[in-house]
Amino acid sequence: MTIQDVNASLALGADGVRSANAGAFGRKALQLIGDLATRFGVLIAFALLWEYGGRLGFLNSAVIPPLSDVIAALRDGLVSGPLKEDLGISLTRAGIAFGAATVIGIPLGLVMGQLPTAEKLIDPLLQLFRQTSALALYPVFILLLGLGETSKVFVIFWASLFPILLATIGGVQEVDGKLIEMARVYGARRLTIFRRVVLPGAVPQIFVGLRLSATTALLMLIAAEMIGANHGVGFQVMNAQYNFQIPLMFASIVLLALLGLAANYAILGLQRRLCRWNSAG
Amino acid sequence: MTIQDVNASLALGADGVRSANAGAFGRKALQLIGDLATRFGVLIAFALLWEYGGRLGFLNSAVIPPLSDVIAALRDGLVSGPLKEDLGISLTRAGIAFGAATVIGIPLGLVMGQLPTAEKLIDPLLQLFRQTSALALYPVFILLLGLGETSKVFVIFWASLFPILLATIGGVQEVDGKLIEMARVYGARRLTIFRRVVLPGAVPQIFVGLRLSATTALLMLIAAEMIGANHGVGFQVMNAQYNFQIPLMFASIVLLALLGLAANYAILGLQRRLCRWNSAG
Amino acid sequence: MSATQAALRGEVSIRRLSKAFTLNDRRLDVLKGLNLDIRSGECLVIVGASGSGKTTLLRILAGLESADAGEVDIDGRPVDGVGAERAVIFQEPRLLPWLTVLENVTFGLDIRGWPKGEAKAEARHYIELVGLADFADAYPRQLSGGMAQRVGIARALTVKPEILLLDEPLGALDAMTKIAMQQELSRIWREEKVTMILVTHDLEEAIYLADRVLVLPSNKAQPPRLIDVDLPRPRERSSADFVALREELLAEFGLH
Amino acid sequence: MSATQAALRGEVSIRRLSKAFTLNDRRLDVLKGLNLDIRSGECLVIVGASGSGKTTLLRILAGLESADAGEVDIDGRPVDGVGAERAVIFQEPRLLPWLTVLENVTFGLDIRGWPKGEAKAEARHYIELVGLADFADAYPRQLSGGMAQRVGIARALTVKPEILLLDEPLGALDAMTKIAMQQELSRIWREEKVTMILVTHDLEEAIYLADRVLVLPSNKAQPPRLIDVDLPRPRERSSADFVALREELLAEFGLH
Amino acid sequence: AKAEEVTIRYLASQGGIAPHELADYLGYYRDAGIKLDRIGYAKGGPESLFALASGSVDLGGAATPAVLNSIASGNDFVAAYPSNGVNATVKSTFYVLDDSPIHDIKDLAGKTIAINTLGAHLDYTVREAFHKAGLPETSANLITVPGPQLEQTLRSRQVDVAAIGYWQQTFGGALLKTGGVRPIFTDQDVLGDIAGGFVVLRRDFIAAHPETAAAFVAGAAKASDWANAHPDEARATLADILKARGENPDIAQYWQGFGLRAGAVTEPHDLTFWIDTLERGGKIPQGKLKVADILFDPKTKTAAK
Ligand SMILES: Nc1ncnc2c1ncn2[C@@H]1O[C@H](COP(=O)(O)OP(=O)(O)OP(=O)(O)O)[C@@H](O)[C@H]1O
Ligand SMILES: Nc1ncnc2c1ncn2[C@@H]1O[C@H](COP(=O)(O)OP(=O)(O)OP(=O)(O)O)[C@@H](O)[C@H]1O
Ligand SMILES: [Mg+2]
Ligand SMILES: [Mg+2]
Repeated sequence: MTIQDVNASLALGADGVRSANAGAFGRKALQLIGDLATRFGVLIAFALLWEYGGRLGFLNSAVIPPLSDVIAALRDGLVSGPLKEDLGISLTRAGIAFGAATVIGIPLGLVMGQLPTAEKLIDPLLQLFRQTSALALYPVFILLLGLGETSKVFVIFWASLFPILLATIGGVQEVDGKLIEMARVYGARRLTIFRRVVLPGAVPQIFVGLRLSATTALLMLIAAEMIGANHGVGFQVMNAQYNFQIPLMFASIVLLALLGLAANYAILGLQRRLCRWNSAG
Repeated sequence: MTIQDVNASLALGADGVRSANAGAFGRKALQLIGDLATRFGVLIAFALLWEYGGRLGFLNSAVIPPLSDVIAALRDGLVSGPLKEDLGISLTRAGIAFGAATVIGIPLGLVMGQLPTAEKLIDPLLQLFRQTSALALYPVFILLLGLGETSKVFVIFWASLFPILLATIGGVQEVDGKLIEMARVYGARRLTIFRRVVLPGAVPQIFVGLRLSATTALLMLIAAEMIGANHGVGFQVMNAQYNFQIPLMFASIVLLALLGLAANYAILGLQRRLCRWNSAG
Repeated sequence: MSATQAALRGEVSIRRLSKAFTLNDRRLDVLKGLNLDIRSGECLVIVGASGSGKTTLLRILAGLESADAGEVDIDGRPVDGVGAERAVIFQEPRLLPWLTVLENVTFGLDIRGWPKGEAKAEARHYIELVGLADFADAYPRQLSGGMAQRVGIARALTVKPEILLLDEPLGALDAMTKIAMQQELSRIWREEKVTMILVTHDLEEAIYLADRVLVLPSNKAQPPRLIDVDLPRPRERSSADFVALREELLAEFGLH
Repeated sequence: MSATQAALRGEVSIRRLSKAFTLNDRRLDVLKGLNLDIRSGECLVIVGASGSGKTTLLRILAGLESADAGEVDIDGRPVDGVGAERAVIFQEPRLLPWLTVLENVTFGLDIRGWPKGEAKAEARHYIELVGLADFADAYPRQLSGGMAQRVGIARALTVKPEILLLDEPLGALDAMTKIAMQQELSRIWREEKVTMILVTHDLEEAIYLADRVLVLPSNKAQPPRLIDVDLPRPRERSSADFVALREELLAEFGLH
Repeated sequence: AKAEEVTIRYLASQGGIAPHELADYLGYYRDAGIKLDRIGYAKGGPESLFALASGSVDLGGAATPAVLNSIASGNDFVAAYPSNGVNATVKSTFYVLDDSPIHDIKDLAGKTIAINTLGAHLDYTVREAFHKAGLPETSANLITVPGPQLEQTLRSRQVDVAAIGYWQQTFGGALLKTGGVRPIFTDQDVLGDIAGGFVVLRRDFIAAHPETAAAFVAGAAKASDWANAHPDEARATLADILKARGENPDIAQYWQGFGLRAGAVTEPHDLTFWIDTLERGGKIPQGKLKVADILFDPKTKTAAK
């Protein structure tokens, strides 16, 4: 038996070193360009199709005006038209509703995901309500909440609650039971387990719920602002439609979509920040 | 040092045995009753509130007729009235749309969750579309798809696609990377990894998406059947409202809610069957 | 022999303990009428073949699993669920992936309401003791298997329980680190007068640490066996008595 | 020494292999200019302190991790990702929780396109070999730690790779089961002429199985060491040569 | 010669009919070879305009400003005949609760008025009313409330005034039946007799079937005249039609008529009022729309252009 120094036992050739870092910078730049191209390529293609679809005869531009007209209407609407004011009003409504859905949905979901009794108690009613369109229940909402901001915010809240709630319950039930056991043997009470194990463990799913919910909140603006409103981006969509002001209608739709996109990426960004442990170093 | 037989080393008293099984049957029966009470108690309380709310003056029964009237309208509608036919038509529409959303959403979500390039390519467009209300896009749908079944089914499909898609992507990204690594070293190709590791691992989240999506499909019936329709439960909701048939309107709403509830529990049941490994023996 | 004096901390009394699992309609007896008294401050080591029920027994003692029949009393009170006087080191590290090593180790102290600063100082002490001072800010996924296991040990030690339940705590460690950790465990056990119940597959480790060794049989028709280890401490692994006892234990396992 | 002849199966050549991790802006050298040739059909055992880079080296050989610099060639071709000629037994069992033991063990064969019936028969053979015949229909969460580990071993053995990479495969097993499994591994290695690269903390296991032992240092300024084990096979654990070599290895670790 | 057979697909609206539907029911189109095919319902006129643009239907109908906007945005539509309007019997009424402090237009300043669409008929009725009373046009707070909820919101005092459009007579009838409300003013007080909405055809459809188009308009005009002359029979007929469609026939009792002049003729004012209003508001370019270009002339069986 012999003990030997591994490296010394070999005749080394310098050529054996793989040049892993050569050209790294150039490659990175190329990669970035490719990245942007894939990320926005389809989007740009879509925009071009829209813009030129009418001119090339694919689309009826009396009903779907070219993108440039829509952008012009959007700019006008935001600079001097109704959309400037509408934007603030709608964001407030959607924001309050989404905030309430978050503040109620996450804790409720955590409780329902953890306590079978609570779930059994609330679930049937919740499931029943979840199945009920806010659109259909307008008369009821107006009766109970009036025509003012409350009913609009509530309609939005109602629809955006369920994605958060269901995702949170799902996330909680997916949390590794072994970690909960660990916390229990260290004497953690229910609330501490929630806060320190269940909540962080369910975070990725909760964020899926938040993203669905934020979208829902913005989409529900249209339904919520169909009644008793005279302002709001959602109101503009329907009102412009009724009056056949098509560029303004599309401008409002695009504005809502952009808001949704912004919310989506903002929430994704927040998630990345919160879940740094998942990707750090 | 001595080796001893543990049990023999102790003087045993028969009273040491804890009677863990005593009264097990009685306890089980009680438990079942309690279970049903918690599960349906809140629901029954809600029904009573509805029924007697009008008579006791809480509710305006011109706007919200008592539950018994609604149930009567529902029975009439289903036995001899329009709802019998409507039910079949609406179920077909929602079913096709939900089926398509499932068939497209799950594979697309699996791909997007796994392949960063695919996600980068499709995500921005999808996110943009997701933010766009089917309600607002009706003109576009009518223009591109006509007034027939296609546009109705497409509106429902559109709205129910995203919950499945997002939940699947979320579920896929949550799948334990260690298991995927394991499959890779066994030579599994992408498709096999999808099928055998990613898909089963994402199943719980996919089911959350399916449940959200089934609800959405039924809720979207109202919006989809608002325009250019002659039949359907969603059509009845709005039609009855315009025709002062308030009990019929609520009957249609209740019918939709019950359908949603049924879909929800059917999907939950399917999930339990599929995920038996999680709770077996 | 069973104690009701409250003065005794960390005394465990097990009476006719039975536990079976159902596995595809097959009944699987894991523990069958086990009787055992563990003295306050004793070090009991449990050995036995894979699947012989060591983890199950530990989980019942921890209050994580309920027995089918029989009683477990701790300091005269029947065990009902988990308790702050017990701490467990699981067979897997069970670290919270979103916390750093330092945060994971303070976890138990946080729950006991220690002030942040003191908890950190205490945690750092034990992190150093398990040789991970350089990795206090690392996340679990950045650790090797043995490092993660040591974090789990540090976490359990911080809370200074009356009874420490350890399930193969040193299984993933190299010989040298393992010996160092055995010495540490022995020292802590002696100084803190904690009752230690430890599962291991390493018979040397068993003899090094144990007052008594409980051998769980695979075949439940056989009774469990208890082996007294009355060697003087500190124990010398190469001493004749040590080696002889090791041979005896191996024989108990059907080896040699 | 590097081979380009296709005839050689399972030959590994490692040249100037380096790997570092970044940990909170700190650079952590794990492998530094490692050179090593592993012969076809050799059994190389890797030992080293916790955190010394054993798992990292194994992962690079498996193609799961890419090196920062240097080359790994297998049978003359540079390693680029995973390959069907290699199988890995991970430090954790990594069983699919939704499959039974039998289904988990057939996993590798399913992927290789074996007909269902044959795959099952083959899997049952290995399940029996690791002593789990009674548990073929159990789900992973119904297994003990050591049982799960044995399922992972059975799964890797079914696919009969050219190179078998094992990361502490017997760490969670009791002494008797462990010895039985070592004998099985040794027999399979001999009969199938597989190249075996095994990480272990058990020096006795290292000497029992190894042609050569690679000792990875914790301090990366020191070079890794290779120790030839030229004892005749089958090896006798109590033979004088065996015990002497064990002492030598312990000394290498700074013990005794 | 036997007239060519033409099927005209259209969308109905719930609880009401247009003159051509009545004409069809009365059999006025049988000899003209016109078959009406109701392929569904539209909730609101613009949807039928979208359907018309997409070719899913052959006629649409909407309030005048929506029709003008649709033509201005490039749809090659032609206003065929006015489908409804305001006159001495048919008109939009602004109601308040009996105990309301509001008694005339001047009292409306600062109050909340529920109407069904902003930027359309009722909106401009209110502006015009304020203008005539010497108040700023935007003195009141207008909010949108769909027809079915108008009564509910008024009675629960969530709005001060509910405007029941002349096309929403069922809601007005139901409101009056319950009672406890009184009218403040009507659009007829403010605007006089005026057409409110038009039936619209595609120009290429008219070019392909000029005879059919003329017969279609003539039949609708005849039906309108018949309804003006026989309001009770007309209500009974409406009930029959609604029943046949599976709707609630009871609401026919609230119906008052189409509100059209004799022969359903269009006065230039019907369109110019709106062209001027929209041009003033910058919604359509100055001079882009001329009445002659967009209105079907039954004599020449075309619209100019
Ligand atoms: N993803 C990672 N990020 C940062 N550091 C890492 C990562 N993976 C491993 N390391 C570090 O690399 C070093 C070697 O880890 P490795 O898992 O190879 O050790 P090991 O020799 O297998 O140890 P053990 O015997 O404890 O399993 C450790 O210090 C570990 O902290
Ligand atoms: N949840 C469960 N359902 C069914 N059987 C179980 C369950 N948990 C454990 N078992 C069975 O109980 C037996 C004892 O398991 P246990 O984990 O106590 O073994 P162990 O002695 O700790 O083994 P190891 O040394 O391998 O960790 C095993 O046969 C196992 O299959
Ligand atoms: Mg165990
Ligand atoms: Mg390792």
